[in-house]
Amino acid sequence: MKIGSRALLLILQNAPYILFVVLLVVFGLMSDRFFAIANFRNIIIQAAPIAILAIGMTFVLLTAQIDLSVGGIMYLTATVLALYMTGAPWPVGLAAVIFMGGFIGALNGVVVTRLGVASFIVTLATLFILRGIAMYLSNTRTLMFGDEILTLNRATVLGIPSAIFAFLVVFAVAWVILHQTPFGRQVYAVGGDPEAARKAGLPVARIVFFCFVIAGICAGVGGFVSITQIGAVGPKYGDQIEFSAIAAAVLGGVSLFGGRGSVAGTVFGAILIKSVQNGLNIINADPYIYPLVTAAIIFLAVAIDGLRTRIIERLERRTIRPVSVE
Amino acid sequence: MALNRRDFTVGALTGLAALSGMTVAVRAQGSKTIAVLFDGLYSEFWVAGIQIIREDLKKRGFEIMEAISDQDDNKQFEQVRAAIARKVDGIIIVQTDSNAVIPAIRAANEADIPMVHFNRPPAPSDAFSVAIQADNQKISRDAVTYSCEVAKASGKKHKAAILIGDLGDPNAIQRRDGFQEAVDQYPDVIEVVAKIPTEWNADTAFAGLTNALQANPDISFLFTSSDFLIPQIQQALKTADKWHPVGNENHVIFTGFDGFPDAYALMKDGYMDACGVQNLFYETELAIQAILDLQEGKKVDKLLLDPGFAITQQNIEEKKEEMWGYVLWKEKNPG
Amino acid sequence: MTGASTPFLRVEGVRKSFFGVTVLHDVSFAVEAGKALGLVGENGSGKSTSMNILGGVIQPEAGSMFLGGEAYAPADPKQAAAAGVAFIHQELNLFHNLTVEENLFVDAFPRRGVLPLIDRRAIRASTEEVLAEVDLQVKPSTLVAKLSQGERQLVEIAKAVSRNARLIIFDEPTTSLTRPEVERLFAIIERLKQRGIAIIYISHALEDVISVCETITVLRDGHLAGTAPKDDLTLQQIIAMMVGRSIDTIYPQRLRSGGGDRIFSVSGLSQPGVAENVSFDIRQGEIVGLSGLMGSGRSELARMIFGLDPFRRGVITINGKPLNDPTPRSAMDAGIAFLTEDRRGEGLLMDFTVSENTVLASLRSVAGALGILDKRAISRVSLDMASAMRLSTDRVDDTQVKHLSGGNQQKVVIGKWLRRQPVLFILDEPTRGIDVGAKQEVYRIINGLVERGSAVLLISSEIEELMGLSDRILALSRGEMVGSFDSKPFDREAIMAAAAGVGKLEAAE
Amino acid sequence: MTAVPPAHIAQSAIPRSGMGRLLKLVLSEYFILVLCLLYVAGIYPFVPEILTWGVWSNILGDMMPLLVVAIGQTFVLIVAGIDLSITAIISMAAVVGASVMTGTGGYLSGSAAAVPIAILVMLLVGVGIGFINGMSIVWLNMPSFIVTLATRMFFAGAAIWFVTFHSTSSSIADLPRSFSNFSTGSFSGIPYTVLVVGMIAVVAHVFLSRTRYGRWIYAVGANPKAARVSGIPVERTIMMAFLISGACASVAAMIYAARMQTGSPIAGENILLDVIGAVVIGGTSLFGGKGKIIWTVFGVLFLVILDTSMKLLGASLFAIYIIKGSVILLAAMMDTLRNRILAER
Repeated sequence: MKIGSRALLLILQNAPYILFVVLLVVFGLMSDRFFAIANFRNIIIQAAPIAILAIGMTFVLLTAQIDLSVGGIMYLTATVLALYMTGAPWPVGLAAVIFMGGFIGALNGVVVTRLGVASFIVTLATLFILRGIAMYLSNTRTLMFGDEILTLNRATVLGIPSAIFAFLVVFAVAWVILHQTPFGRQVYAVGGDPEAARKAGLPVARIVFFCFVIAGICAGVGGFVSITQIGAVGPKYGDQIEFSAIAAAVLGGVSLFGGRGSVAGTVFGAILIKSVQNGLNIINADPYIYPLVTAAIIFLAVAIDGLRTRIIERLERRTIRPVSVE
Repeated sequence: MALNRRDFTVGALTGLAALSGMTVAVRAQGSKTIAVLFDGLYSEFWVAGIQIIREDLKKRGFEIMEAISDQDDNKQFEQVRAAIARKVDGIIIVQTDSNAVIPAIRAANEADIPMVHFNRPPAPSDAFSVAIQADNQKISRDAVTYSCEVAKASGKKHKAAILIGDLGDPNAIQRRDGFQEAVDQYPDVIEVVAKIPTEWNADTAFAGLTNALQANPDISFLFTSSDFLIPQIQQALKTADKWHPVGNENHVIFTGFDGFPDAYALMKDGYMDACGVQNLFYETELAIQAILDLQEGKKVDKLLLDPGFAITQQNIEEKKEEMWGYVLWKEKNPG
Repeated sequence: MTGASTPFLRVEGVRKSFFGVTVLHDVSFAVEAGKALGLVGENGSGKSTSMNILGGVIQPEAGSMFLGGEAYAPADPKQAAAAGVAFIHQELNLFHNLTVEENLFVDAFPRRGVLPLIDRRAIRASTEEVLAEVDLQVKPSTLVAKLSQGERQLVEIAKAVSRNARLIIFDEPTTSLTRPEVERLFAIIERLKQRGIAIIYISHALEDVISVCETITVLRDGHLAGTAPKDDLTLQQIIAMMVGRSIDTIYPQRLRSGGGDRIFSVSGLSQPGVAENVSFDIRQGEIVGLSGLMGSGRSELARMIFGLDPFRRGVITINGKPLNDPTPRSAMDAGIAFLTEDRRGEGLLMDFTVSENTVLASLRSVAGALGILDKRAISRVSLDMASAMRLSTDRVDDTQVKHLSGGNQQKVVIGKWLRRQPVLFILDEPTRGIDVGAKQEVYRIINGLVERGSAVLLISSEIEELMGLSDRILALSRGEMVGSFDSKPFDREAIMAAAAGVGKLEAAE
Repeated sequence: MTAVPPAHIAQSAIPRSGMGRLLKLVLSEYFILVLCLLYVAGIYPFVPEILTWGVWSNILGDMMPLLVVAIGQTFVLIVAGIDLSITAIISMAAVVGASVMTGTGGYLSGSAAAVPIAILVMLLVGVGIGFINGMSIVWLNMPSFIVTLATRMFFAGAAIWFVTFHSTSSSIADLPRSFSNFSTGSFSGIPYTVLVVGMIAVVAHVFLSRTRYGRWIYAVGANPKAARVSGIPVERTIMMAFLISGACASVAAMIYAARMQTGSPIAGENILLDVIGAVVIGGTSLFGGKGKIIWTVFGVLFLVILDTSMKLLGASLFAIYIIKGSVILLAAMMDTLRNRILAER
């Protein structure tokens, strides 16, 4: 019995990956175009903005907080870029977006950590404020970007498409921060057990604050990568994207209760979501079933995760005496 | 701690007062007011539309009460009731759903306030209002039919893709149906291989088109349900090395809809073959005239039709002056 | 090593009071480097206050402390840690989602030069070193979540060692360890002593204290009851010093004792890893004490009976009827009440009022048609409860229980269950963390309860309490019933030995 | 430091005896109600219509759908959950109900039983989705945020798809007159919707504050472990909250459908912020265990007054976004502060 549940656990632990493989096979069987290398490159390019956003979200989720304002940050920073920095070279634009995103993230962080207001409601409110400001600035128009931004999409770095390159850089930086710096490990500590973190003398508020800053920066950068692809920013830009980012993180094994998950998982989650969309496009599926399939897959993955934690809890229930193997 | 509390309370109250101040707009007394209720300003068409209406009404000495419903019919119903409570003298409305607007019309009828639908007609009912309509289905059918002829003339078979708008938006549905009617006439020439849902979302559109081009690299016929997706289409086609003007053998036969300035520029440069154009100037003028006539108690037809037209590579020179996008384009690119 | 004349830590005449009540009266003790001091005393005797003072959590009103010859007055826990004082608490302070090495350095990672990067090689090396010192053979990169309880404790000790702790205070370190783990721990402590580290060892398990420590200090009611080398003390003497008075005076006499019908029984209760073939029964009007170290499965047994934890096999019978697959509701309907050991976490809704808590387990009795609650009835029964329990407040409708003292909170929990007139009342550590006066009141209430015919299963870490109240005492060790003692006066040593898992055979006849 | 509140607020309502009483007011549960009055007084010079009967009957009418959803959400928040799927429940219930009773091709087109059965079906849709939510949370151990996010995506999409089988346009119209009467008709001067939602509010209030099931809900939200030990069926209680939320959302769907005389798959798509905002403004905690129906009523009232005044002013969409966001943020900050002060006392 015990061995059985261990095996089950192993399956459940890798369930998102199994799910991914199953999906690949299904789409592959339905269209031979799906398995082309170029298509996987497509998927990753398309997943890049959402993956970058979700990486930032991962930091916030790891500390058991949530950031619903990322779509607003993305919209506002891109709008400012389109309105006031059309002539600037792209590195300047990117720097501006990073700065603005970080600044807005810092505002979220201050309200959450200093005033102690629940991050859910803070970021829900700032989401609307930010979208409102962006609409005000743009007068709700769709703004176009010039060639400076548009050509970036087709540019490559070391033979890698720029979107993938940007995404790899963000991923690598986030991975190093989370796994190789004191701050990153403390993020896990704070999320895993805030009370113990406080007792250990960790600066809990400061750590949470910086996670919001990082989420803001990632939202800015994700938005930037996105505009190189779509070349315009309008009132629907980044709408509801916070939910996709959270879904990507959760699909990749990040817990909404903090302390568990990794950026690698998150990236996987983002790619999974985009693969579904890509696969449905490729097999020319009925447009109406897109949200249904996506929702079902998110639901399934999270249900499996719930089952998994339940089994882990059962296996790790404190034992007093040796368990005889039956 | 005590000081903090007090500071905070004072700060909060001050902030609240400041907020209530923000909503304040100066209101002149005595003039007539027209409510202009749009459901969103998601594309240049609507932005240009509301601006033309706004300026025209101001010129005529009206005051304007503007509201955007953000595609929420219930909210728009509430906005209509607020307008009625403010005793406006007329309502120009763009609803989201043709059925859901009927109670709003009834409410306006009861309050004896004339109501005009700009660009989207309501579903048939016993309530009275005047609708200005562009025939989306016909216009898109005409434009796509031209493109189909082009395709036929090429002597080759073409694989086609359509970018569909939000499935909850009747305009999107009508344009899709117009497209379908047109291509159905050319079963030997056109095979529709990709119906790409965009949810009126640029990002989704870009990804969808890229994926469709991946699945069917030989797509050579494209229709977009709105010109506002042009930047994304351009990006996707460029990436797939399919962005070439008419005459190039890799040219994708491209049909647009709306008649944006961008669309004119593309037609001028030969990237777009045809575009279904709504006559925005004509529609705004019809709308304002209808409101004025109704106020004076004149009889106005329930439906005022903007026939619209398809602008094509063939007729571009003779028709461009009627294309609102061209006029805006000309303002931006004088000379 | 330093000579006996210069102790490493010296505490002199420390006094502390809360809200005008002095909880520590001029307490003094000392530890030498490389030696261990056992600190024993009942709950509320002042052990934890002393430790909080040592750890800088609170500051004394009078007295002085010296560490390594210098004056020592930590203003906060950080200063205490910096001075080389480390605590190994019962509740370990580890992050389960981090690795062993990360836990050792979580608040002060060594960096690679000026870069904000963790010097993995450095922490790996020093972690391996300290792990070897505490004899823990796991990889430094192992997640703490994957370690056993005993291994986690060794990680905590390794952490203290890696911080160059000079004084390590162990607070009930063996409660959740298996016996081999305990032996291993003692070996480590021995090794720490050899390194010249001073140890303070706090435990209820007196045998452990005797085997680990050179000197033993006994506290009682905030006073120093005595200090002596362990060789000069017998177990009995220590206990006598701890209790300081005869049991009879604390534990009120009951008019009627035991001997009704057999009203409750458990037979063959088993759950892998938790309990093995546990059987016992309780009579009407009887108090059965359940003795065992913490981690022996006492609480788990109670939770299984009450339907909070699952069990694989076994039959529970109450009032002659079997209780199959119990849930808290079905157990309650059968007449079982359960006072949990975690009063704040499971016993009460801390933000809610006294009356809201009082009726929480018996809402049906104050509800009319459609489940509508009778507010006046709620106030009335809560007031009745308050006066029966001699609660400190009668403003039951608007006093939140979090504003009550521990003793009064416990009375609310008991009162809440008494409203159901339980057939069997399971009391898990009913007097933990409450003062002596409140304890006596709780004892009085328990006696009243059995006099009215209820049966009681009493779980307690305090053997004196068990002996003073119970008609019969059962000993549990590692999930097995290892002894039953039914003759008063009880043989304390035999009970303790049984509970400690030694002399199992002799005790279990 | 001297406190100088903005002039028009200071003069109109705050007693002169100073900070003590102000603090007491801030701490009282009627604070939001007072804020409503202050706001109306402040906005009056700019929109005098705000004090007309017509506007107030609009405010009352506009409150009803929002209020009924917010009541459901209050239950869910008190058990420390969250229900993001309410908007999808509204859409789904509206289109399914409409498909039953519509005059053009409805399942029961023309039948006398059409309306009652449609109402029943709408309730079933709400309760059914609520059941899926509750089941996933209780049995599958999933966090409510992600469960309801997934069901929201799913049923929002499903509602749009559903319409394509029943209508050539994007919504289902031609609902029976007897159904749309629900939004237009009234009983001795009180509109049916106000009557129904008012009754739901009273029942919900009594249920929460006066019945033992209400106590279950609070106890489970405050401390599920302690609730379980006290014999409260924790799983059933959580399930109950989500069922109630689903049922309330389907009542909102009825109001919307009757009001618009249309079953629209995008009905109520945008009200999530309003609903959660209103409940939180009222003072219900996102962390469970705390909340009242009356607070939610105040919160909804405040948001609708704010909304109405902005409509009357013709404020643009971005102004509405900014102001609403700011007000919700401020309210949440004030609530946090209020709790901190209360905890210190």
